[in-house]
Amino acid sequence: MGKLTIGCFSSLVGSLTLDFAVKLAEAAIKKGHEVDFWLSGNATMLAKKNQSKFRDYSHLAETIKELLGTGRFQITMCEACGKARGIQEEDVMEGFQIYSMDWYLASIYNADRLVHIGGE
Amino acid sequence: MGKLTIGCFSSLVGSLTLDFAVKLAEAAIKKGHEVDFWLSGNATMLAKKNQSKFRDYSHLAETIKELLGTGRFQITMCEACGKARGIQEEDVMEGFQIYSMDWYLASIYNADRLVHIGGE
Amino acid sequence: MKLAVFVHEYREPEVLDRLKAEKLGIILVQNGVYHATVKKDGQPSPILSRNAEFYALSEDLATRGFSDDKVDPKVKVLNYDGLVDLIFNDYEKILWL
Amino acid sequence: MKLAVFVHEYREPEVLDRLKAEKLGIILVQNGVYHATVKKDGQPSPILSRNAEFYALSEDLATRGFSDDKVDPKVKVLNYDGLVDLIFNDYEKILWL
Amino acid sequence: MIKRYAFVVNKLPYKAETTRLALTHAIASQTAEIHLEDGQGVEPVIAFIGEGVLNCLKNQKALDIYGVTSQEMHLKNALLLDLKVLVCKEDLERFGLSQDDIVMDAEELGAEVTTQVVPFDDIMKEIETADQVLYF
Amino acid sequence: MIKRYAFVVNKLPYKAETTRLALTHAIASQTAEIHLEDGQGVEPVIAFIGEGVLNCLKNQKALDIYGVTSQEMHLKNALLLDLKVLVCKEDLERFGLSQDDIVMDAEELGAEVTTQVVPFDDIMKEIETADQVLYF
Repeated sequence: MGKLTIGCFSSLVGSLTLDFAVKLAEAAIKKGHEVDFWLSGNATMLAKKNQSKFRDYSHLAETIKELLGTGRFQITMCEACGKARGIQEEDVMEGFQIYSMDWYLASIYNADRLVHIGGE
Repeated sequence: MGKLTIGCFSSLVGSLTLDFAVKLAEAAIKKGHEVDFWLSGNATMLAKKNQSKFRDYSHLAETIKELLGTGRFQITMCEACGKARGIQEEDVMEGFQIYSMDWYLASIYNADRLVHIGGE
Repeated sequence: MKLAVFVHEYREPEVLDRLKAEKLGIILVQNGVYHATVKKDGQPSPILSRNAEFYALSEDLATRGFSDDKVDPKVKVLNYDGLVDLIFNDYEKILWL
Repeated sequence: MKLAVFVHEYREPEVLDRLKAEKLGIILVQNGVYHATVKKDGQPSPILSRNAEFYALSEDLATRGFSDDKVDPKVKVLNYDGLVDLIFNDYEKILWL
Repeated sequence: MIKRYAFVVNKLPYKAETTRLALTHAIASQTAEIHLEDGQGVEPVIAFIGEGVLNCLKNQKALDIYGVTSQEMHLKNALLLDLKVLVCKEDLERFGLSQDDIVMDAEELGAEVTTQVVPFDDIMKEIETADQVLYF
Repeated sequence: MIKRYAFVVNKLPYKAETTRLALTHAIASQTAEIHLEDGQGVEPVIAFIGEGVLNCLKNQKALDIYGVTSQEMHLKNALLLDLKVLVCKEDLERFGLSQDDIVMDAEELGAEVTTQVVPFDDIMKEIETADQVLYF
């Protein structure tokens, strides 16, 4: 089993890019891999708590919760990217970590595979 | 003097599209026009309160506040688009209105000009 | 119809081939300003050979490192202030392509 | 180098002309799946004439209304599960273009 | 007075939500009156052009897979509400598609109007004559 | 062990913030050690290719106009921190640009390294030999 790091950058919530990244993480976790997930740019919106579930918008909070429950999944929001968007510590969903960009670089260090989604 | 309605859809915060739309509004207000501003999709992020001001990220909260002070500027967040992103009523900056999509269509009704930024 | 279109990308929107207007204005903003300033393989952007009025936003030129003298002579440079007047006085409908 | 690239748009990334790899995989996801399914002016997408292995994500095909039998025979259809195996077993480096 | 708005959809679906918002906003015209004065109203026309015609394909499984309403469902909803839906004939042909491939009606929901496949010139006329144009 | 990461920038600046994040993340490699074990470290190389070379132009006024740090400033910062910065020669030429047009040094800040204009093949080699590639 390996370690996959996924970085999602400047992704649109509302596009299906975050959905893609979360589904990829889910599939990897189910196969027994370990996944680190980095949120930068607009992808930090995924960390915002109290997202309402509507059928016209994608909703990933529950899947993330399940993934966190496996103990093989870490998800971290870029601190500055979040704060610039008003996503302060108290706005963040339970289980999300908040770090500077260096966390991502360190996560990559021993990742077997990296899927870096650097923009669209 | 006329009325300009600006709709910003699925715009990236972090792109300069919201900045463009706000600067256009500012210039129109300075010339004595009236401006209605509609936030849909990811542009609803502009409504989030407590956005930290960093030089690496654009910061529009103060300009919006000034524009609201003129009395000739209205800004409205799409309710569903906001809530889906976790931007609930208590998360919204002072002075922003929250309505359904029909507000935008009604604003356009008597707008002299419409700048509709329907995505990028 | 007096139609103004915003071009915000350094790529030509296909729909430009089909839009019909009595007067057509092409307003280059954001990464659209590269059409006005950069030659690719020695050639100016094909968009400039269209039958239209061209404008470029000075703030977006300066942001990207271009002074006004780098702008193709076909293109009128205006600022946000001028853009508001253009929208209200010279065109009726505006599309963000 | 065994290199896999994600193509997520219905437009061919220019950089594909220049990337060199001992083994190149092109994974069509999101709006990239139109390359595998839609003919424009009767022609299949030029991307399919490249010297590469092609894959398309079945979930993104189905989302857009395409059943697997609409997919060009050059393209192998896989799901998220298969994608994870592909990434871990068949390629070393992965770029999202 | 009823004003006519043209919602022109030129972008592909799903990558971003912009084409979805086009449809939900067009549908919201049904309730715009609550913000307007007596006798005022809004009548939308939705037109798909360019790659945008690919929003109209049948059998979209977005809800099953990603949990979001498909463009197909939004389109059927629009027809159910008697909205005028146009699809560019030349662009359909360009992609090798026929009326069999796209959502032409929502009979199963009881809709009475159908999608109209029309030449681009007709859509251009809508753009010219509409009171407002919203381009997605 | 020091691992080498290639940050490859292919996109235009400002429209989205992705190319800005490329530079800020590359610069963050300086502090990655706090999350790593003794003896482990990260060495970035930044390469601009395609339209991405337009990130390197001089005289960007983003801070004056939009209140955001320009790519020029980030680039100078990277040079100040001794990061390796490569710009594709063929792509510069394609856009009719020379070394005079782009940020080649940050002498005024006391930087000792300079930007290197190199053939694409050299950048391809960096991509091949890097431990990880981050493509923006």
